[in-house]
Amino acid sequence: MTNNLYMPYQMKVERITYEAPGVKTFMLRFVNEEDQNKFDFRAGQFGEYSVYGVGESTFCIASSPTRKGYIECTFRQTGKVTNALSDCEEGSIIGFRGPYGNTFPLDEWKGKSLLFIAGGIALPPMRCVIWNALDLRENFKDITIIYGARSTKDLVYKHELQDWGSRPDVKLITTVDPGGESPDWKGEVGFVPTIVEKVAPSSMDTIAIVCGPPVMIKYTFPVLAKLGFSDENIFTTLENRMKCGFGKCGRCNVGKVYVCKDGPVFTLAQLNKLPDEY
Amino acid sequence: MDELKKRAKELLEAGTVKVVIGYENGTADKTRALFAQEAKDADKLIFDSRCIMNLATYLTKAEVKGKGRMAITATLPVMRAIIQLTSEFQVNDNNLLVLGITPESKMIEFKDIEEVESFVHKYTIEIEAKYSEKLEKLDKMTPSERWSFWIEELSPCFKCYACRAACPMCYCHKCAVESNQPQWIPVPSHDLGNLEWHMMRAIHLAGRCIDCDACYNACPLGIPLNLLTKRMLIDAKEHFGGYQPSIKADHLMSTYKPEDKDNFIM
Amino acid sequence: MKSDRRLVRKGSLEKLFEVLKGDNRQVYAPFSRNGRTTYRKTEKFSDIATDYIQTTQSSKEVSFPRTEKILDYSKNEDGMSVKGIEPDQIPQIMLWGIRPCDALGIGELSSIFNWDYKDEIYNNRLSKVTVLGFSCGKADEYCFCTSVGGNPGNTDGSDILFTQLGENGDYLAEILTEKGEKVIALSPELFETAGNIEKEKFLADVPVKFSHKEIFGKLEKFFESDEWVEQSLRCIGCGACAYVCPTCACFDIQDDSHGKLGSRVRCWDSCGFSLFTLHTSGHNPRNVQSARWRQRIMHKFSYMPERLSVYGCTGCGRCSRACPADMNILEHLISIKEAAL
Amino acid sequence: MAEFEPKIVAFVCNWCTYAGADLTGTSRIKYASNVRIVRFPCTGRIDYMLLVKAFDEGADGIIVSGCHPNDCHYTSGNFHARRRWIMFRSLCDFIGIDIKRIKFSWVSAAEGAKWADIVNSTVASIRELGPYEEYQKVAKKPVKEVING
Repeated sequence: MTNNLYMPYQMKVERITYEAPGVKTFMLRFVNEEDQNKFDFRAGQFGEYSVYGVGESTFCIASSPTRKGYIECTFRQTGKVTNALSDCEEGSIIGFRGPYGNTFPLDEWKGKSLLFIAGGIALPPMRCVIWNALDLRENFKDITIIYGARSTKDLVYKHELQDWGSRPDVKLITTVDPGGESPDWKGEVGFVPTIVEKVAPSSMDTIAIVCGPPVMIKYTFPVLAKLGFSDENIFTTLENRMKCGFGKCGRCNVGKVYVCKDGPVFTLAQLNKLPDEY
Repeated sequence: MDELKKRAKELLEAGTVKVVIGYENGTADKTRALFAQEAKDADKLIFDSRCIMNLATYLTKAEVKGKGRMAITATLPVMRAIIQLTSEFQVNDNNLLVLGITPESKMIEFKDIEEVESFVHKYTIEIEAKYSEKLEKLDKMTPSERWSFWIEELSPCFKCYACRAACPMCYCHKCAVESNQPQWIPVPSHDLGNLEWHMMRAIHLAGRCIDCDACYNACPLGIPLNLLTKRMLIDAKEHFGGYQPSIKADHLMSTYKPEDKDNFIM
Repeated sequence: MKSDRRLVRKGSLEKLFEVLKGDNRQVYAPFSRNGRTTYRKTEKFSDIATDYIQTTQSSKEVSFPRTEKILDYSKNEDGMSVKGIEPDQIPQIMLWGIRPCDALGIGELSSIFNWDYKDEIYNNRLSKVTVLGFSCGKADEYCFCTSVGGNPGNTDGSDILFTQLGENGDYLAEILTEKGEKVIALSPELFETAGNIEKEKFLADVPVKFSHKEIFGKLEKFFESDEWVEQSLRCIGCGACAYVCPTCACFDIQDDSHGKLGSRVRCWDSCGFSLFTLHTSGHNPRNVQSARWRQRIMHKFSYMPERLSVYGCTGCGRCSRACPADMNILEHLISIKEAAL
Repeated sequence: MAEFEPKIVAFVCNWCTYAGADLTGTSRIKYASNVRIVRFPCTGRIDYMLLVKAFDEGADGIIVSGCHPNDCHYTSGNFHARRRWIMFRSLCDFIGIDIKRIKFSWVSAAEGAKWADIVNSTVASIRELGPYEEYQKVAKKPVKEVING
């Protein structure tokens, strides 16, 4: 069929990076060059990754759209499909369909400062935007990244954190939950909302992008409000359960919204209008 | 059933229970579950021969349990289910008052679960004649004929799981059919998926099914899936000397006798 | 297109059925078994069930099967070969004997599959279906098509609509589309010219129970109501309502594997199941039955009208008839209409 | 056409039958190579669904084997298993699964010769029954095109 929405691109797992216990990053290349040439995406979008015979699983595209020719995804081994993905080796063929969903409006953010706040395994959706912004560094003023995880070993993208930390044009603050620090840990110790409060980034002309577990998000929003961020300037991505990715299967429906179509990127102002079903 | 209404009203007024689970008139000529939470609701309570849904299925439902202490209108199958659920630690009998309905349609209020049990034990579970006939007919078929019969009968099944939802014994929060590591049973509804689902359900009910036909009554497509559980019931009787739900006795399938049948083992 | 009206003799129906069967076409018609009526491929006219107000199961399976292959894969030495299903694998279907509410449901279902991305698998199947509707001469207490934009003689969605002119009477055939005309062309002699027939007096009387404003307007402000909890206490959380519904479209995607071969399939799912929205993390956005029941009603009567400009309900009453716990959707809608805010 | 070679899956317990099968080998007793052995800690661990899955995946016959009564490493695992087999056999028979294709046996660690006999006799009887096409027809035709019912 010419237009089978469910037909994945065949992707070759080119490189596997071990990020943290149970967390891996796959660098995927299109098996067919044609597919690669017509493929295009924007920061914030996601896809359905599949292992044939096992099933499909939804996660964001973790690489930046400015880096052409490949995509990356980072996942934690938790369910049936992520377990099977985890068993894949370099050279394995997996399926990918996408990109789906809306995007972070980077064009509208031109000339502003960006504040990224992420927790745990939620850095991947943000990594895409971070690299996208860094590759277009001249478009933005200050870039601040606050990233926390349960413990030092749970921090993902360790090399990139080093890279960002050493860049003069990025302010990186990493933190781990109390008790999660190693003896040589040089970053902060404390929960993300507390650290945000401590760092107190300016809300002046700044967009905050928040991604993390529900409880982190819940306690971070009020801190941002206190710092003077308006609901329209706070962005997050929702991670509802999805199957199709294009607004049919009904799973990610929250109120009038399909997270897969109208999201996954929402401003806090938009979230406030949704029923609490995400 | 004025007696039932009166008692339910008293219980609710006195605050002895927070909810009385019973039957009310439903749509068309159907009856359905009523959750009386105020004395005035008790007027809607009814009982007659149309009241066949097994209300015990609600005893494990979080939203109902959460209301507080419950009273339940219990026919014999409901009482059996309560005994079985109690023995499986799914029902807290301190939290439950049983308003029994005898086969003669008389109400008896039971003091405690032991009383319910001794009442239940006055009656053995008998397979109705119309079902024994069907079972006999199937027994006379060759295995291949039975295979075709079941593949055909199960083919309309679209896996809505109404059988499971209506069954008081199916209370697992996550059913084996939903566990996917490993994927025991194919999720889609097709011949294999349907067959394995119904086999699995039947075997998980072996020695637990109290023969209330709730699964069959619930099936929107009228699949005679209670024949499977009835077969299990008959076999339990034949091989292990019968089955009667009991609070204290060992569960049929989690115990054994050294002298269990051995003649099929090489 | 202005409908062409013809008369079909009662005795000619069987002849028409025989004509339809031929030539790479399958006829799907109501079939009774175990006291329930479902649609299935029918070879004999005498197998068609006639004694039903509404079939137990809807006919949505002609375009949205319960289990449907979306691709085949095979692992081999060179890697992986993956093939989608081809349109020519889809048969031509003559859908015989559906009620106007079901025919109306086709449009509602289609709007879900086409509101944004166009689902070609669905559209391909539907393009091969010819809908032969039969008006309702009888209705029961579950029917409420007139409250959601339908009526017992509604022509929307049918290619030909037959209306029986009284019990044992002949049929008025309204030819509504090109597909319908193609059916006539198969056997024009069966379609006689019709005089001035007033079909309305042969139709069932289905009183209007609520208006759009009374439900849609109300639901907008009704999300937090306690009514949902009360209504859903009885619900046992099965998927019977969704699976018999002509417009419920929720689905799951699963892989069916046998060694190195397998298929990816799309199969029905229901928002009423407790695991439907469960995240792998264990978080469940709709973790109680009342939230799931609310989703069902809100989706059909609030979200769909707003997003897709159609209801997700045709008033066929099947969900209520099929419900093992007697959750009656009409009754619940009326109590929503009457509830204080 | 090549002669039909039955595919047999054997579910055996670790302590008796697996050791017995080992003994068959070390005793250099030859037996049919049609069997694929799956080792379990105990027959009590062998879920019904595993047997059904074996048929799904193309087995023509199944052997389930463990310690003799009273010999169970865990005291009573085999007694529990036996009770379940009784019910499972009966259900299979009722559904129309050919129970001649499922063999149950007790084989101790010392019964290397018995294991060879059991495999050989099972292979012979399954060979006679032929491939389990009836089951395969259902298992391999998973997706019904369009509607059924």
